[in-house]
Amino acid sequence: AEEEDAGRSADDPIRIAMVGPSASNDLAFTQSMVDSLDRLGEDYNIEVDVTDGTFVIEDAAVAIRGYAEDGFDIVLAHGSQFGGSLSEIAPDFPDTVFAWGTSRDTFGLTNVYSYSVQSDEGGFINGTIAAHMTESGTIGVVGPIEVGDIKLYIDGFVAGVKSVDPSITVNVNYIDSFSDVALAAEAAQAHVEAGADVMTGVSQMVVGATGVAREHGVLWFGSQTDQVPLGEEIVVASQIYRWDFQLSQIVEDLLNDEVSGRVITADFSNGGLTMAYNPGLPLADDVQAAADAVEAGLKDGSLSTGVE
Amino acid sequence: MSDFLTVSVLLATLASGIRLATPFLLAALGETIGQRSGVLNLGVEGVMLLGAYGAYYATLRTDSILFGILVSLIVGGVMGIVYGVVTLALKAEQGISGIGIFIFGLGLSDLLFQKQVGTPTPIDGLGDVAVPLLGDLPWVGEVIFHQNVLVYVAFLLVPVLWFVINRTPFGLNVRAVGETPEAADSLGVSVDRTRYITIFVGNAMAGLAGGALALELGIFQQNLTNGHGFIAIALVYFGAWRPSGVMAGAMVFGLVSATVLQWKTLGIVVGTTASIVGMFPAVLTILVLVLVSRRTGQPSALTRPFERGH
Amino acid sequence: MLVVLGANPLTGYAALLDGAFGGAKNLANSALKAMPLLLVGVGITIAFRAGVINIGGEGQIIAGAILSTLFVLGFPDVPRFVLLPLTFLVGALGGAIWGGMAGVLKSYARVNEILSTIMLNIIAVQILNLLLRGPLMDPGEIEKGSRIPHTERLSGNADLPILPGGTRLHLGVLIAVLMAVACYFLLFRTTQGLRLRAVGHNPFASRYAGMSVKRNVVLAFMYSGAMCGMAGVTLVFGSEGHRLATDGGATTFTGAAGFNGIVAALFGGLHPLWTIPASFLFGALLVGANAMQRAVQVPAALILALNGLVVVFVVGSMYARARLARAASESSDQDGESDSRSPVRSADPEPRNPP
Amino acid sequence: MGPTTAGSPLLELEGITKRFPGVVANDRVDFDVRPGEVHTLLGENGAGKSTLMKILYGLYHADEGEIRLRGEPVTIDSPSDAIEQGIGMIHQHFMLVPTLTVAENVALGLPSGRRLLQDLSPVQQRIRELSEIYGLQVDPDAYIWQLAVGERQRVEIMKAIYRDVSLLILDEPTSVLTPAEVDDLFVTLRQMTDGGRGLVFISHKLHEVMSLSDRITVLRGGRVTGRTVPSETSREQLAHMMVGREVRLAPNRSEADVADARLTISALEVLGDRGTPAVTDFDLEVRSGEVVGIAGVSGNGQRELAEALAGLRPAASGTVVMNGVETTAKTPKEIRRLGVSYIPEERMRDGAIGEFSVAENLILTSHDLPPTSRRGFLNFKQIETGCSDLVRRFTVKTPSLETPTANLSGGNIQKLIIARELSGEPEVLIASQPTRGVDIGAAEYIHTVLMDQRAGGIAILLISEDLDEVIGLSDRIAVMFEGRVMGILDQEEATVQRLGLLMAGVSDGEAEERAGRQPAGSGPV
Ligand SMILES: Nc1ncnc2c1ncn2[C@@H]1O[C@H](COP(=O)(O)OP(=O)(O)OP(=O)(O)O)[C@@H](O)[C@H]1O
Ligand SMILES: Nc1ncnc2c1ncn2[C@@H]1O[C@H](COP(=O)(O)OP(=O)(O)OP(=O)(O)O)[C@@H](O)[C@H]1O
Ligand SMILES: [Mg+2]
Ligand SMILES: [Mg+2]
Repeated sequence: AEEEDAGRSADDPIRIAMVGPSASNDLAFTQSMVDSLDRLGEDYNIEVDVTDGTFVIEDAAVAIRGYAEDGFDIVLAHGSQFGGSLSEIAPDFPDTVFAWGTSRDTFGLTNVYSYSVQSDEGGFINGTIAAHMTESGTIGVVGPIEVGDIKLYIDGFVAGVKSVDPSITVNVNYIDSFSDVALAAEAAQAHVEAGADVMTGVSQMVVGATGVAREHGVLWFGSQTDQVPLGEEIVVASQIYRWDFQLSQIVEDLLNDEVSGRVITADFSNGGLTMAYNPGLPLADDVQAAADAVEAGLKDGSLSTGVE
Repeated sequence: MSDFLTVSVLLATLASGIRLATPFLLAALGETIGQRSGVLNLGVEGVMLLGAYGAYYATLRTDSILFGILVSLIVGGVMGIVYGVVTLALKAEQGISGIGIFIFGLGLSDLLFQKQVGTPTPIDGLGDVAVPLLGDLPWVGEVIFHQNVLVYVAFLLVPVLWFVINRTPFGLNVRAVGETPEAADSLGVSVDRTRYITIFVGNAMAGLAGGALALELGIFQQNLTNGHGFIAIALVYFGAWRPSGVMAGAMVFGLVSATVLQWKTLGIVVGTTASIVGMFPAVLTILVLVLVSRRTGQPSALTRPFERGH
Repeated sequence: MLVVLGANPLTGYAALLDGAFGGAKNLANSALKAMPLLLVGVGITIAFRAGVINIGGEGQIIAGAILSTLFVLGFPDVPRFVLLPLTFLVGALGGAIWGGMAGVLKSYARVNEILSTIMLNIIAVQILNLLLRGPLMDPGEIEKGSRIPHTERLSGNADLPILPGGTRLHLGVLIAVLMAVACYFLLFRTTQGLRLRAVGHNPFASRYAGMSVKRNVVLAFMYSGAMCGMAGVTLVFGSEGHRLATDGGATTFTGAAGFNGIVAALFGGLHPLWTIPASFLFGALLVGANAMQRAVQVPAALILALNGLVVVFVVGSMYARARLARAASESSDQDGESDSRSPVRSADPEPRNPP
Repeated sequence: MGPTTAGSPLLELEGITKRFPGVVANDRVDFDVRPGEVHTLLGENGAGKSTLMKILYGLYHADEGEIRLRGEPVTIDSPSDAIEQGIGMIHQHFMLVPTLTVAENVALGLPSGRRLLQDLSPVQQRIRELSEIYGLQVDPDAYIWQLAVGERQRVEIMKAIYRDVSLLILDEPTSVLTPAEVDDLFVTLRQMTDGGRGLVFISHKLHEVMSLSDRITVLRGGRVTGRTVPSETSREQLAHMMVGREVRLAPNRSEADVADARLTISALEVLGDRGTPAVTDFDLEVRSGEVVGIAGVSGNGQRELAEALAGLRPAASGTVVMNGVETTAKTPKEIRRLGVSYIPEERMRDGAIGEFSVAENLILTSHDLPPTSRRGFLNFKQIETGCSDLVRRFTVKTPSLETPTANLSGGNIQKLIIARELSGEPEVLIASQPTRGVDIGAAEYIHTVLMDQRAGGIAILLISEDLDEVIGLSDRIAVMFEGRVMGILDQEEATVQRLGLLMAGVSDGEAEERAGRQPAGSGPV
């Protein structure tokens, strides 16, 4: 059936299209996928087309359908909010491979992959380190909206902190926006005033919070991409989403003509998630050791974050 | 958490409120002077965004905050000239062209940011400065009189603007032009020149308001202002076109936002209640507009283009 | 502008034209994009003609979408030919209520409608987010724990039927055009329309003639809101996802149609019929811009910036046009009593050439 | 009144031409003013008087012609140029900022003594001095909105005197004044000419023109059609010069054929915009076939009275019965349905919609009644025939029924409104200032129509500041002062003098006491 597959020969590049909700360089969710596609290109002969900034779901849907009609091999609907549209579009294009996330739902379709991340694991590691580094005993979390991988990360983070010292206060503040930088800054300010000397946060709005953190010398933990650019002097560690882990599996399926929709979850044990430490802010040896121990435990299954 | 009523939390909220009120105040004062001369500028939000981007980008490239502030003023002023030409020379409907300026500012600031900067790169924002003497007060001084310099500028502009409007010949012209432009014109006061100046100054202040926001946050991003500009316009109505009233309104909004954030941080409001709290400023604005609808002080010529001989 | 941004303008414009007009598929996409703009634009036109400025399209779209969604969630099994018209009615009602609030505030509490509609937009967005994160959230999402803020897939009986022709065009497009024609009749052929226009041009004379200005202002907002509410219906029931969704931010699902509709209305010279081609052109511009974005990697924000310029330019040029028109027409004794009205409001009711 | 001053003219306008789209407002007009004289410009509506003066004041640009001041050619591009040249202008409408004080209004546009600081005390001082010298009572600290119309007019004069103008233009300054105030104004104006200033005076009131002018120039259709001096002409002759034909200054009145009461106002109280009573304790009855005039200086509650009768303004207390129905709680529409019609005072504001076509304005009050409307839709065929008929019957001069009403002349707009208001065959007509600002020819026609309606049995309440009109048309005249009826006179006993005193708030009794002490020469001709 390889020959029938839209006439693509082995030499032709695999055409991958991606639709992302925010800017390709947002230092967060969308950028993590763009970076991953770059890494994927090192191993496979691919051609990539990106439509970013489609925060309006219907615009994304039109782009998704457009890519499918244009004959792309793989269409990535990078955003859990796109699932509703994808479930309606995918059945119309049985020969196109769709992937979306973060999610664990393929709508029972064989041409739909969904990808998710066990982001509570990185949260747990970050939380463990944070618990060791706080002196005030108060930690602040600036979250956007309480959904999906974000909620997982923050819950994991809180669990990580509590695993070290249950008496540490973790103030969690969901500001209800992925993008409101000003609100994020003010939330961070409130955390600082509540005594926080360590903070974390997710999504593109955190740039507001990291500004406040820098001003007050508050340490920062990131997720999704390496957030060192937001403050070399405060960013301690970041959990990194390596979507190329999931992407490469989908590409392999395609190349081997074994496409069958399934859920692919990235975690530390399969290498879909990794930690990045700021070389400019090396951890104390004992703290690094504790972090490494947690990572190892998560990898070999001897440790669980306890987050649902 | 039970400690949300402690003195330190209240003071922190107050300080936060003052800080949050600053961009509102700067923009609303700028809008006030424009409206006193009879020009409604609904594009404040767009001008704020351009000012914010200008300040951010200039500071990013030169590392000079002062230069950033200057750029935000200039960017605002240039938009003022544009708006002046559109509404004064072309006599465009002010309500709609203001919305056009808003959309333009929203798009252009985002476009420039994506093209020129891309990845959000933080800059060193405005540091806090203690007011001599007052800053040394125990408790209060620590919290309230340690603010960035634009906060002081904004609050100082309140009496300055009052003085200019009520005690200078230029202010007399502004009041006359906003009320009865024909009368001012018949006495040789140039209606257009007066309005060009107020629009220029008003927009420069809107630009500065955006700059204050960007420099306080040390960052720029798409739609940074997120509705500040529109609330600033409502504040002019709230304040009955008087600087002191506008200041009171800005403080109310600053404090409400600060309190909401404080409550969220302390976990007093969670989840979906947050949406209810999120609509609070808008509901408050409408209530305020209902209460001040006596319109005392609204310049009679507001939104009315002036054409000699008509 | 493209050159400044370092992109090849020819490639860019070629992509834009092709993306907007190249082939049935792209034309259909343009028409689909134009559909809510047309409905909103017609709504805005009614308000303008009645002398009020409705910036509240966004909120009214959302109100219409919410109410119609609630309705379909409540009565999913009603047969399609009954459910569809009722859904539109309910959506129109939702928009009318939301718009009517601005009208009531203006008429009975003298609240500036520009400000109240902007605030009502914010409130509508928050209510939408509240509902989608709370009671209206897809039970499936809650079960899976992913908690995406959207409803379940709405009843297939309320799907807007796809028109024959092999494109994505659906009934909503036809309804939008129909509404534009209906509003033309409303404004220029009915007694109610005469009252709306009378109040818009001269509330004093209208009062003297026995019309209730307050009532007509409220009505204008309700008609205007009803159109926007119907735009909300088309956006929900004609969407790919067939559900009500939000991104959690201020843009929700509307794609700023509430604002872009104003541009379309101005583009159409505030005449319901001219708003039809104007919205189509504008929809095509938006669709083509997405294609251009892909072809030469220019941020979509460019379109927003251009939109702003278009608004400013169109409004600005109205004065010039009004002047030309005045110069052309035989003008005699104005008795020094004609006051200077804003050019937009004194736009003449006859069709004019689209720019 | 001295003879015309010899010597070189202060001002010379030569060959001034000004075209507006479709009209030549001024056609090669020559005009001059000598120091110390009052030169009157006379002409029907739209003759180009205001235009000529606006050119002189820099508000318009002349297309052709030359302006010379004291023999020197000058260009005047803006009011500031005019002010610099020592020209002042009192406009047809007040040019005052209501929210500012008198002193601020006077100081507006003048350089401040303390440069960047506004110092009003020298201004206030000087205003007091000038008040003294010219007998102009104004309080420098009062806000304009607090002032009555007469006082506002004094502020306008004060602005000119303060700037020490050598040439003052007065465009219909008397239209809002009581006869007594007019007398006072003329005293002040004479004082100004005695100081060597030149005055241009514009008025539609021929007796004023006769009493104040040194010279008179008549404009018609933008052209100078006559020059004369008061001693060599009469009011009738002036009217003829203005209109170009014989004009009947007094309308023909038949014997009144009065029947039952159609409009009864009892103990009516109405609040003004500021919440203070504008109409108090007002009683009046108008019967079928009768015209009752309400004389008074504007601002004495006439507007509020008319609005209350129309249902546009709530009555604070009292009753109004129209056609047997109590109407104080009724809406404007309900009142109209009782057979009541209005000719509103401000024609472009309240009477017609400028942007609407002639036809649309003609159906404005009946658009939702059959046969104009059919089940909510407009019946265009019926509208076409009905409106053509009205336009013909009331001789409304319009290019077509589709013409925007704003393009019509003032007199024709007024005819249009009257056509509409009478088309419903009302039983009560409330006419406010039906001929204000309307030229003599159109006014004559309107008067005839009103008299016809009276003969047809309508009850007419005529509110007018034009005493000649009130006396000429009314069967009975009520004088309104500060919201009350100062007195009601029968037509035969009404004279300008008696009415004028009542209008000034002097009751008949007081008036007789004063009769002997009237200042000489102040009585209208
Ligand atoms: N010496 C003076 N010089 C100039 N203007 C004066 C002077 N004295 C009074 N005024 C006028 O009086 C008014 C000042 O009133 P007031 O001090 O109540 O200000 P305001 O307009 O109420 O402003 P706000 O209440 O916002 O402070 C102004 O109109 C001002 O121009
Ligand atoms: N701005 C304008 N645009 C077009 N036409 C104008 C304008 N101003 C005046 N006109 C026309 O010029 C002519 C002269 O008008 P003007 O106002 O000078 O008359 P007037 O003699 O002052 O009349 P009135 O007695 O009513 O004051 C009229 O036909 C008028 O319609
Ligand atoms: Mg005060
Ligand atoms: Mg005139």
